[in-house]
Amino acid sequence: MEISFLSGLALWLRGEIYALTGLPILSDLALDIIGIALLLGIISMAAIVFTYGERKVCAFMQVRIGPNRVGGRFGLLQPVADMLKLMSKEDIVPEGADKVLWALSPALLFVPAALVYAFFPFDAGAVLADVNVGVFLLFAISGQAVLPFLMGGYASNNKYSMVGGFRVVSQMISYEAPLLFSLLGILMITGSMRLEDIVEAQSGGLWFIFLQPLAFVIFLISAVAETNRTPFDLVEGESEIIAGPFTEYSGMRWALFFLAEYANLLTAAILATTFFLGGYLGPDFLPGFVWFGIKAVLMVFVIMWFRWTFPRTRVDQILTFGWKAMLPLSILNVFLTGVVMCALGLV
Amino acid sequence: MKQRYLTAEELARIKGNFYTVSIDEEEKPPIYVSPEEFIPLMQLLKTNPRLLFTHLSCLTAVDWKDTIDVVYYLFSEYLGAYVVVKVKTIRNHPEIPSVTSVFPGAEFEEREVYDLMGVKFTGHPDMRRILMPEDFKGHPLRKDFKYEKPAPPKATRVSGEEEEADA
Amino acid sequence: MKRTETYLLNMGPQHPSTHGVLQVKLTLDGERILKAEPVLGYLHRGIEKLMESRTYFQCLPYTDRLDYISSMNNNFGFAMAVEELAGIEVPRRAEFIRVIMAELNRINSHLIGIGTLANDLGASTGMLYCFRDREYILDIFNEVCGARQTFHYIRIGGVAGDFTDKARELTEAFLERVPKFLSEYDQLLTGNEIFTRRIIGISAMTAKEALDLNMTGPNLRATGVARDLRKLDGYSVYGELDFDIPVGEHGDNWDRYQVKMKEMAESAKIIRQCLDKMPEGLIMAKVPKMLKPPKGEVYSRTEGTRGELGFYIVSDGTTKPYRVHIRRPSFVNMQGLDLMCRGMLIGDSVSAYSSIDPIMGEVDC
Amino acid sequence: MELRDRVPESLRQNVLILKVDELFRWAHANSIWPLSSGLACCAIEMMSTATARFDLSRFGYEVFRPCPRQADLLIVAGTLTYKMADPIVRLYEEMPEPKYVIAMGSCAIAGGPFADSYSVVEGIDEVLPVDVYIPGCPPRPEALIDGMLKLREKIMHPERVAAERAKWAERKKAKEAKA
Repeated sequence: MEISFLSGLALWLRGEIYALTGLPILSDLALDIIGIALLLGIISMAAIVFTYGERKVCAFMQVRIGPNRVGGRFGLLQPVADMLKLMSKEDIVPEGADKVLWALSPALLFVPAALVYAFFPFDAGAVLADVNVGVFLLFAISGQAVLPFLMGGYASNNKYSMVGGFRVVSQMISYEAPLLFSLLGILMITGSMRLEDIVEAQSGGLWFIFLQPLAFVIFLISAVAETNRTPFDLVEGESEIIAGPFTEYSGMRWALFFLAEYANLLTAAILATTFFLGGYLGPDFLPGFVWFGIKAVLMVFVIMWFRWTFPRTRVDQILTFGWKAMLPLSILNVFLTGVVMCALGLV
Repeated sequence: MKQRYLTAEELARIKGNFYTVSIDEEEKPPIYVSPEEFIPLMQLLKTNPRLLFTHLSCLTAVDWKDTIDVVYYLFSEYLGAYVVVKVKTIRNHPEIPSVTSVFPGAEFEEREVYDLMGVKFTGHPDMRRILMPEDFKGHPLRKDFKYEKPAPPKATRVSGEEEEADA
Repeated sequence: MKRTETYLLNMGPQHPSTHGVLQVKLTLDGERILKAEPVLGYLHRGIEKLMESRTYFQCLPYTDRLDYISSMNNNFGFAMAVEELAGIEVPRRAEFIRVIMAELNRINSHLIGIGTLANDLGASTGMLYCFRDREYILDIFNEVCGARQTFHYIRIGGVAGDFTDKARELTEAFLERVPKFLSEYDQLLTGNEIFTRRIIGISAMTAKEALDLNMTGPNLRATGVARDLRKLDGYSVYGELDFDIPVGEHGDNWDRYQVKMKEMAESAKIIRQCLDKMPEGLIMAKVPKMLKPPKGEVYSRTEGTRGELGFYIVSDGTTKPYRVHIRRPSFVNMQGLDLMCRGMLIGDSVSAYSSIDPIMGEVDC
Repeated sequence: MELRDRVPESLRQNVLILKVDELFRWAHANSIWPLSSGLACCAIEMMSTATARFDLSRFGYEVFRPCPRQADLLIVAGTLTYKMADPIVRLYEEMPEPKYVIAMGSCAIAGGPFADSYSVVEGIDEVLPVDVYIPGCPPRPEALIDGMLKLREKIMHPERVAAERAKWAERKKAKEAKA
């Protein structure tokens, strides 16, 4: 396997630590800890960068300027100020709330959102947890995200939260199915559930977006629905149910929801990059993880673009669309992939 | 732009077999009617194919210190004219039948008149205050309305008060 | 045992989509609305009572604060009522200026109506676009009277200041913008599949229901009844102007939206004609400093932006009105809310609020 | 000697020494999220302030939160009636500390043209502690931006806030004593 910049760095670090301590377990452990720290860093940085990006993109779409006073002429410190402020706000626990569930909800939401980052191949060989059922595990973990929403909605003792909780359950469960089915075609072609294999299968410029355009569209729509962003942001549809399950949360607890939302947004973008846009593959003049970053940020921009252009759908429309259009189409896609593969004699 | 009102002669024809209807000789002659015959008159005005006063333009009440007049302005697109109907009520105990059975759209306006002027409309589906709080005393638009403003509620979880108390 | 229960959801008085301080008590079965009961009065300031202790000239600024986004139309209505009561002839030039201002304000108000509808459906960019274009109208108002809101420009007997050349220039520039921004909204909203699906067939009402509920304005016209007081009464100089009354068909949110869009184009047409026909001359009639209208009463109505705006004034021959009653179109139209929300989902209720377009200052008075 | 002075001359440009308090104060001052609650006419101008021409987002204040739990600032934009006083007090109490109040427009300051009405509270400072008053009927968007920048000044210098609060409490006491 060719050695990329990131995996080379990891190898070198491992060697150095081994030379220093002489214990292979310790070097593995140290490397894992470094990796986890890096990922958590990436996630929280992503939240900060994307809030800034979101505000600038929104301003650009709405013929405005956007933040430009706090921290230089581009307002670069604006998200830092926001985060610091949220950290130091008062933490209010509503009187009628189910306190245990209420406190657990934001933490539990953040865990699966962060955990899935372990499986992403940021570069050739640069995967924190290289498992051969990566895709399977990925969706098993991210599927857990439904529960904390319902917990938060239920525990808040607020009707808006409760309605938001109901909505999120029905919506996320409905779109999990088409999301997975849209990827089945790719899994059939590559014959592997390891994410790096899927990326490698796209080398030579034949990205799966060209082989599976229908799947890409289904995936993108389902992913937007899974991350609860416009046009599917019913969960926290501001004008309808205030802030959905998060209505009663303040300060840092709310910031955790916020963090998880942007972590999920980046997850969706990274998944699209990995499955359809060739992951870290790209011309040689830039290292792989830079290509990966560029593609992911581009996908994030596309999803933000949706948000500031489209209105919100209604709760029955979203479910009808999910079950009656997305799911049959994704199954059709699997079927077509199978037929073509048979015809070409690949099976 | 002057609006056309039904003239006294035209009104006299409507009067027909209503006993309590009286018509003032004015530029815009209003029909005065007693509460008993009020609903049949409104029914006639709305449904008579020669009149068709289907649009209730304005419903209000005026406090004349001895009586309270409830005023109805009806408009007929067919005739292109208004007719003014007035019902005098006793000031101490103002009560007239509700017109909602003829004009369902009068519901909110009757509630408003009840709220601000204190005229009770019998037969109204939901006779409650609409603008003022439920526990409000008195009817503000009456001429003898006197009111002492209560102390407004005060915020208790006020920012910075604890530190002040400490200091 | 399977058992379902309805529950009550209080929307407002502080809710992002209730446009001010409207409170709606929704009885819900899951997400479906069984009953919607508006609770009014959170902005009841007692304007009718206050007017009894003010002179006629002092009453005028209060009308600004009734329906605060179409102040010009309110000024117009009140000034017309007092003029009819006191028998004041308004100079012709002033009439044209009044019509221009009223129609500009109508566009302004419809822009906010459409913008908030878009915002409530989650398309906040649409609202930002509407507010951007609204600023050009405010520039014109700023030029003629120096205010952005609560203008107090149309006075009893005429208007406060002349329609300057600069104002004419701004108005002409704005008229050129109108078709441009209307087609822009068509691209952003009207042609958007999600937007149309959210409002077509939602909160429909028949013409009979609307007439029974005394509804007026765009809400009535959307059901297919072509009743517009500007045509019907032909007050001021509207009788000499050529314009159409856009009507809808099904009375749903889509028709209300379309009626508003088309009315903006019609208003632009009216302004164009007024600019061409406006004569030179006085802008203010001779009005006594102490205005004492003769004893009597008057009910004068105009087509406000939300429907029939009527002023009922009783004079007892003094400088202050004995009784003022304002027939507020938003207030009467609010009766339709229950009908419009019944059987819909929570998400539709917000579009019903914004398509009925109530301004709480007017509803609560 | 202050810590600040111990930094070598050549590094002064790149090293920032400050108390954590000051850092948080800076954060609070620069990230004021208003509650999107409008009462009357002024609310329209409040909305205008966030739109293209005036663009409140330049200062980072455009994040209008619909829920009081996540808001820092209550802009009371419009006439406060007795019926609305309870809800507004509740909204204020639902907001997490530190929280601020702006009285926008003459109605919120002293009842404005409706002061002698039977249903209008004469100024929201009867009900809530106010940080910044913005006069006007309604104030222009520029005035609101200026008011928010004044609030920023106030947060950066809390000693002024404390002094004002003390004055407010005194005035209340005097008023109560009179009544």
